[in-house]
Amino acid sequence: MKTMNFVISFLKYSLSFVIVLGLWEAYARYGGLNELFLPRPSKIGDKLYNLFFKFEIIEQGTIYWHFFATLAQMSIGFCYGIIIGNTLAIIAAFNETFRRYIAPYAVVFNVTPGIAVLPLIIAWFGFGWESKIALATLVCFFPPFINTLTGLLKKNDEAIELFQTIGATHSQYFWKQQLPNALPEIFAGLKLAITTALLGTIVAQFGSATEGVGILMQRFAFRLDMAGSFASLVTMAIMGLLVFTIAEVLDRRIVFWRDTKGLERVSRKKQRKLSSND
Amino acid sequence: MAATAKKKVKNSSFGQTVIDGKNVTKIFGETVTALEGADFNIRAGEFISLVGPSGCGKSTLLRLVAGLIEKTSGDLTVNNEVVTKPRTDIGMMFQKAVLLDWRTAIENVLLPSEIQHRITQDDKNKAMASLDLVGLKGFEFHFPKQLSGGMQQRVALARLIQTGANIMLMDEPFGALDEFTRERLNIELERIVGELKATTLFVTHNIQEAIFLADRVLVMTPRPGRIAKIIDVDFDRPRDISIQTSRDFNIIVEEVRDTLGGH
Amino acid sequence: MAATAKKKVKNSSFGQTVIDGKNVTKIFGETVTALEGADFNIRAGEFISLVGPSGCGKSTLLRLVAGLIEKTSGDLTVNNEVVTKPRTDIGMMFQKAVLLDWRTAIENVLLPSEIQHRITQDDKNKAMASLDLVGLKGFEFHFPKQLSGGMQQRVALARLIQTGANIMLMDEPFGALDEFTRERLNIELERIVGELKATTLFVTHNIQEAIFLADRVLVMTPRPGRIAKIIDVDFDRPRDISIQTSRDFNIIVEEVRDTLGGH
Amino acid sequence: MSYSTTDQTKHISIFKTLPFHLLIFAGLIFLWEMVNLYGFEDQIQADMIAPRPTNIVLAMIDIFIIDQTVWKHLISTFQKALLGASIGTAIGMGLAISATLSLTFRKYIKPWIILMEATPRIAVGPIFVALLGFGLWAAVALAALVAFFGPFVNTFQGLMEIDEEAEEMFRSMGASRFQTFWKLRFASAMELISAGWKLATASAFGGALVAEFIQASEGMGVLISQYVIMITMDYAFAALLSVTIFGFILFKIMDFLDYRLIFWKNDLLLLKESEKRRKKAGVVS
Amino acid sequence: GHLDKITIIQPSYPSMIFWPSHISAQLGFYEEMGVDPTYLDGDTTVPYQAFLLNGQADFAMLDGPQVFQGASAEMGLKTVYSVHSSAPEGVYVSADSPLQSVTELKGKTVGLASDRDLASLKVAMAHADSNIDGVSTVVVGDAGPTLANVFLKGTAAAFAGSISDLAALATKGVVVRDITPPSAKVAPANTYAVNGATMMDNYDKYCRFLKAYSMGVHVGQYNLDIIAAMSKAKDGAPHQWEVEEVGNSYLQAVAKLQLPPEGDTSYGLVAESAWLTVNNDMKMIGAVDADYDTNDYLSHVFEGCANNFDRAAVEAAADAWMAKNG
Ligand SMILES: Nc1ncnc2c1ncn2[C@@H]1O[C@H](COP(=O)(O)OP(=O)(O)OP(=O)(O)O)[C@@H](O)[C@H]1O
Ligand SMILES: Nc1ncnc2c1ncn2[C@@H]1O[C@H](COP(=O)(O)OP(=O)(O)OP(=O)(O)O)[C@@H](O)[C@H]1O
Ligand SMILES: [Mg+2]
Ligand SMILES: [Mg+2]
Repeated sequence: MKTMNFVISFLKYSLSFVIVLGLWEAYARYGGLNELFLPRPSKIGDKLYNLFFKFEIIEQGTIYWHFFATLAQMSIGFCYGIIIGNTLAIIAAFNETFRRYIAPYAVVFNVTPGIAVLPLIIAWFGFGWESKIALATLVCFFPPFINTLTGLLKKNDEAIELFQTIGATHSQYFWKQQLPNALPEIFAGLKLAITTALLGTIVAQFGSATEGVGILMQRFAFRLDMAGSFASLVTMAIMGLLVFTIAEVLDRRIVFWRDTKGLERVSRKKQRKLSSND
Repeated sequence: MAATAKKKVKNSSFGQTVIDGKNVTKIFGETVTALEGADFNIRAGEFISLVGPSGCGKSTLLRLVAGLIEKTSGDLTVNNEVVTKPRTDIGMMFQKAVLLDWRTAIENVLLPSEIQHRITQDDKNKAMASLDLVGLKGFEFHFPKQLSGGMQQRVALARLIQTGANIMLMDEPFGALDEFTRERLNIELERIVGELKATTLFVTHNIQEAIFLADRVLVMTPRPGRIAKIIDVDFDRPRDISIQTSRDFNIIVEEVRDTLGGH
Repeated sequence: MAATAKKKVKNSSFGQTVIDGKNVTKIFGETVTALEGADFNIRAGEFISLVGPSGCGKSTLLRLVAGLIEKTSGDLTVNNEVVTKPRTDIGMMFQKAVLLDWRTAIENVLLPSEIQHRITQDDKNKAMASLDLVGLKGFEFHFPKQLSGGMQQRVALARLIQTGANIMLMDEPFGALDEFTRERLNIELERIVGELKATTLFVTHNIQEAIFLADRVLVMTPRPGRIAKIIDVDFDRPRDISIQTSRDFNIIVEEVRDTLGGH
Repeated sequence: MSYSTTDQTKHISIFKTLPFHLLIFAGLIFLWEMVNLYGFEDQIQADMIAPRPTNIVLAMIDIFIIDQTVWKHLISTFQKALLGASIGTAIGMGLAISATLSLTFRKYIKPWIILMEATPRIAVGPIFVALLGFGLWAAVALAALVAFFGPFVNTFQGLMEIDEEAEEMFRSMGASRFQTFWKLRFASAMELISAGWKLATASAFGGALVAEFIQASEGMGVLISQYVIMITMDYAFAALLSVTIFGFILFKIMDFLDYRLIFWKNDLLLLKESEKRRKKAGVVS
Repeated sequence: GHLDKITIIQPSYPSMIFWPSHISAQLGFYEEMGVDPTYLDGDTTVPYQAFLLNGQADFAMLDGPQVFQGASAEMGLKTVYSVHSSAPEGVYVSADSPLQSVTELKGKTVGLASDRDLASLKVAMAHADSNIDGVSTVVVGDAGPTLANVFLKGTAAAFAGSISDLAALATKGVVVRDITPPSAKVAPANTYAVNGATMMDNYDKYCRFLKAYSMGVHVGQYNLDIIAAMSKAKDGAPHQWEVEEVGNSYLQAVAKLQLPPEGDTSYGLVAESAWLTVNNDMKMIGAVDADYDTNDYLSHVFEGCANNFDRAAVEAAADAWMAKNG
C-alpha cells in the first residue's frame, strides 16, 4: 500500500518532466532547434548511456573518474569550509570582541564573487586539485559561519536559568543546550554549503583543470559533441541532486525533533532499546 | 481551623529559618525599582505562596533567592549563607516547562543528575518513579512535542523532584493549565511537598490556588514592588478541594483581594 | 436571586432562538470524535459560558458555529439558516489577541470594516468609540508592541465590537491575563454585551468567570466531547464582583465542579 | 560570555567602536604589507601574489580618480546585477506567490525548482549567452537565473508560515483569498521576503560577473581579467576590491531599507511611526 | 551614408593580435567601405560554427581544427580569408631552460593554456618526428600570475598556448623561448569563415568588409611602427597599453602574425597546399580521420575583391595620420 502510494506520487512528479522532454524532442525533430545550441533529449540520453554504461573514455578516464574527481574535490572543500565556518562561528559566539571586530571581514568575503578571485586562487594554490578545493572552501564557508553563529546566539533565557539552577558548567551548557539548540540552523547552513561547494569546484575546473565534470563540458563542446556537452551538464545536475539529497536525509535524521514522524521513530527506538536491556 | 487576618509569627510545626531576606532591594538599570525593602523569612518545610499583580516583582524575588541575579542592597541568606551564585540545593521551576526538545521525557528528568555526575541505574529508577508520581507512567520515552502542555508541565515538575533539592522555587508553574488539570496537580503537589518536606516558594496569579497550597501567603503590590502583607493559612493538611467553598477560605480570599485592591 | 441547580427552559427576558444545534457531531480524520451529539439552543441577547477540561471540544463547537469547520452530522442553524461558511453577522475573538503588528490599534480595529467595504469617516468614528469603550482612549495610534498584554486583548475586543456582529463567539479571550486584570475586563465585558444586546458564546477555563458572566453555563465533558449539563445562573445584572463570595454563587461553583468531577 | 541571561549585544556607540575597527583594519593591512615585503623569496613573486596594500591604494586612486577607468565598468556591472536581481526577484516571488495560492502549481513546480538549485548555474551560463545572443540581456538573464532562488524560497516560506489563528480570524470576518493574501500573508512574510531580496542582490552580482568572464566588452569581470592577463595584480586587486566595497555599500543600503520597511520590529521606529500616523489622522496627543 | 552591419564572432577582441581591425577603424576604412563591424567576444562552450549557421554572426574566426570539424559535420561552412599566416600557438620554455627541442619533453610535464592547446602540442611533436607518448600535460589556464609561476617556479617544463598569453611575462623578467619546430608554425592559423549557403547573397558587403580589413593589413605592412600608435588610440586596444612595456612586448610577439608569408603581396589568401598540410597534421595526431576535399571548406571567391584597393591611397592615408598624430 505504502509503496503503491509512493509509485503513484513518483509517477505524478515524473509526468511534468516527461511532458517537457517530449515537447522538446518533438520540437527538435521537426527542425525547430539548432542542435549545436540545444541537442535533442534522445541524443543527450544516448550519450549519457554511453558514458555511464559503455564506459566511454574521455581523455583521462571514464565518466566515473571525472565524477569521482569532482566529488572528491567538492567534498574536501566542503569539509574545510564547514570546519572553518563553524570554528569561526563558535569563536564569534563566545568572544564578543572577535564577533564585533573580526567577523565582519567574513561578510566582506561573502560579497566578493568567487569567480573574480579564481585567477588569484590558481596563482596561490596551483593548477592541481588544491585550487579547486581552495575555491570550494572559500565560497562555501560563509553559510555555515553565519547560520551556526545565529543558531548559537539564539538564546533562551529560561533555559539558561534552568541550567544555572541545576549548577551546570559552561561546557555542559554548551554541549547539552546551546549546540543541540543550534542544530537546525547548523544543518540549514550545511545544506546551503554543499551546493555552493559544488559550484565552487566547477567554477575552478572551468578556469583550469585536467579532470572533473566541469571540464568535460568544455571538452565535448570543443569537439563539437554537443550531446556530450549537455550530458556533462546533466551529470552535474545529477551530482547536485545527489549531494543535496544526502544533506537532506542527514538533516532529517539528526535534527529529528522537528517533525512528528521523526519524533515517533526515535521515541519508539529508545523504548525498544530499554525493553531489550531489561 | 480558623484563619486569622493578622500578620503573626508562628513557630510551631516548622524548622529553622532557611531563607532570610532583610530589606532586600533590587533596582534594574538605574530607575526600575523591581523590589523595595522586602523583609521575609521562610522556615524549613514551609510552603509560601506569592501573589501580586503583573510586574510587582514576584519573579524578581524568586530569581534573587535562586542566585540568578544580584540584589542591589539588603541582606539575603539561604541556610545562613549569603547568596552569591546559583546553589544546587535550590531547585527551580519556571512558568514555561523549559524542556529540551531533543530529549525524551525521562532524559529531560535525568538532566540535573547528568549535570552533577554520571548517571547511575539509581538515578534512572528515581526518574521513572518521579514520572510515575506526576502521572506520566508510559510516557517516559515521549519527546516534549509529543506531550500536551499539561504533560510538559508535569515533566518539569518531575525534573524538579529529581534535583533532590529541598528548597523549591516555582514561578507560576501551572499558569498554562486549565483549571481542572491545575486542581489535580495542586493536590499532587501538596502531597509531594509534604513527602519531601521541602521548603517551597510558589508564585501564582490564582488566589484560590495560592491559599489552597500555602502555609503563608505573601501579598505583593507594585510600583515599587513591596511585600504588602503576609497572611497565615491554617487549614489542616492534607487538604481537600472542598475547603475552597468554606467560609474561612473565602474570608482569606477577601483579605487578599482587599490588600491587592488597596493599591 | 436564587440559582436553581436544575436544567430549565427560560423564555422570559430573551428573544427568539438564534443558534440552534441538534445532535451536532464532529469527527476529525476518521477516529477523533471531538464533539458528539451536542444539543443546544441559544436565544437572542443571551450570554452562554462554556466550560470543560482541555480537549473536550469547546473550541470545536465554537468553530462549528462560526462556520470555520464543517460538522460531520446533525443540524446546526444560525438565525434559521444552515451554517455552511463564515457569516458576517458573527464575530469571533480568540485566546490570543491576534493583532497585526504593522497596524496601529485603530487600524486593527478597522480591519473588519476594511474587509467588507471601503472605510468611511463613520467607520473611523465608530472605531474611536469602541476603543474608548474598552478604555483605550489615547492609545488609538499605538502599535500592538507598544501595548501591554491586557491592552492588546482589549483592542481585540474593540475589533470584535467593530464587526457590528450581534452574535459574538469568544474562545478563552482572557486566558493569558492575570486574575486582577481579568476581573476588570469581565466587568467591562458584561457592560458592553449588555449595551449591544449581543448574543454571546464564551469559552473559559475559569469557573468563577464562567458563572459571573453567564445567563447559562454549558458544562462539557471529554472523550468524546459532550454537553453534560446546562446550568442557569439567575443573578441580577449588572453584577458586582462581591457576588463571587456569596453562598448562591458557590453552590453553582460546586454544581459545575461536580459535573466535571463526575467524569 | 554567552552563558548568561544578561544581554551581551548591548549597544555601543559607533564612536567608541570606530577607533578599534580602524586599528584592527590598519593592523591587517600592516600585516599584509609585511608579508609582501618579507614573506616571499623575490619581490616579483610577492607583487604578483600578494601585492602591497599601498600599491593597491595607489591603483584605486588611479582607476577611480586619475584615469577613471573603473566607472564605466562598475556602472555596467551594477546595471546587469541590479536588473538581474530585479527580474530574478520578480520571477522568484511570482512563482512563490503562485505556489502559495495554488496547490497544484506547488506540486508540479517543486521538482523543477530543486533541479534548478542543484544544477551548477555557472555551467548554464555559456548556453544562456549563446541562446540570448551577446550583450546586456544574456548577462542580465544569467544574473536573474542565479538570483531567483533566494526570493523564491524566502517568499514561499514566509507566505506559508502564518499564524493559524490570524488566518482563522480573517476567515471569520469573511475575507476573500486575496484580502487574506495582501492584508495578512504578505505583510507577515515581509521580513523573510526582504532577506530574500538581499540574497538575490548578492548572487546577482556573482551571475553578472560570470557572464562578463564569458563574454563582454565592459564590466568589472572584464576589467579584472584584463589586469590579470597583464599581471598588474595591484590593479586587479583594486578592481576586485571596488566590487567588494560597492557590493558592501549596496548591502548596507538594503539593510537600512529593510530596517525602515519592517518598522514594527524596532521600538524606536515604532514610536516615530505611531506619532506620524497620529498626526496624519489629525489627532493631537 | 548607410553602413551595412557586419557581425564577427572571435575571441578576445579588442586585442593587438588583430591589429588590422584597429587600423581600419582608426583610418575610417570600414566607413569608407560602408560597413559597420560589431564584434561578439565570446568565450562560450557553444561552438562558433553554430553562430554562422543560425545567422547571429556573418564571420567567425576559426582555427584549423574547427575548420575540419565543420567539414566533417558537413555544415557547409567556407573559410574565405586567412587572418594569421603563422600560428600564435606554440610550445614555449623559459629562456634559460636547457630544453632545445620538443622531443626533449618526454618524461616531462607541459602546461596547457586550455584543452585545445593539446592539439598544437601534438602537431609540434609530430613535426619533430616524435609523439605525445610519455609527455604529461596539465591545464594551467591563461591567468598571468599562474603562467609566471610556471616559468619562475618551474611548475611545468614547458607551456603550450598562444604567444599572446605570455606577452605580459616579459615585464616580470620572464623571457620565453619558442621551441616549436618552424614547420609547424607555418600554417594558416586563424581564419575568417562564413556560411557557404548564404555567402553569395551577402557577397557585396562581405567583400567590402574584407577589403577594409586588408587595407589595414597593408598599412601595417607598409609601416610597422604605426601599429603601436594606432592600437594605443581609442578605437584600438588601449587597455593593453596601460603598462607600456607590456604593450611593447605584446606587440613584438604578435605584429608579424598578421602579415602574409614572405614575398606574398596579396592578403588573406587561403592556400590549398597549406590546408592540405594542416589536414595531414590533424590526421597524424588523430584529430581528423579523413582527407577532405578543399572545396568542402575553402572558397576563394573573396580573394580578388579583398585585395582590390588602391595601395598608394592607403599609404597616403597612413602617412597623413602619422603626420598628424605621430
Ligand atoms: N531584566 C530586567 N531589566 C529591567 N527591568 C526588569 C527586568 N526584569 C524585570 N524587570 C522589571 O521589574 C519589575 C518586576 O518584574 P517581575 O518580572 O519580577 O514581575 P512579576 O511580578 O514576576 O510579574 P509577572 O506576574 O508579569 O510575571 C517589572 O516592572 C519589570 O518591568
Ligand atoms: N484539526 C484537528 N484535527 C484533528 N483533531 C483535532 C483538530 N482540532 C481539534 N482536534 C481534537 O478534537 C478534540 C477537541 O479539541 P478542541 O480544540 O475543541 O478542545 P477544547 O475543548 O477547545 O480544548 P482546550 O481547552 O485545550 O482549548 C481534541 O481531542 C483535539 O485533539
Ligand atoms: Mg513573573
Ligand atoms: Mg480550545
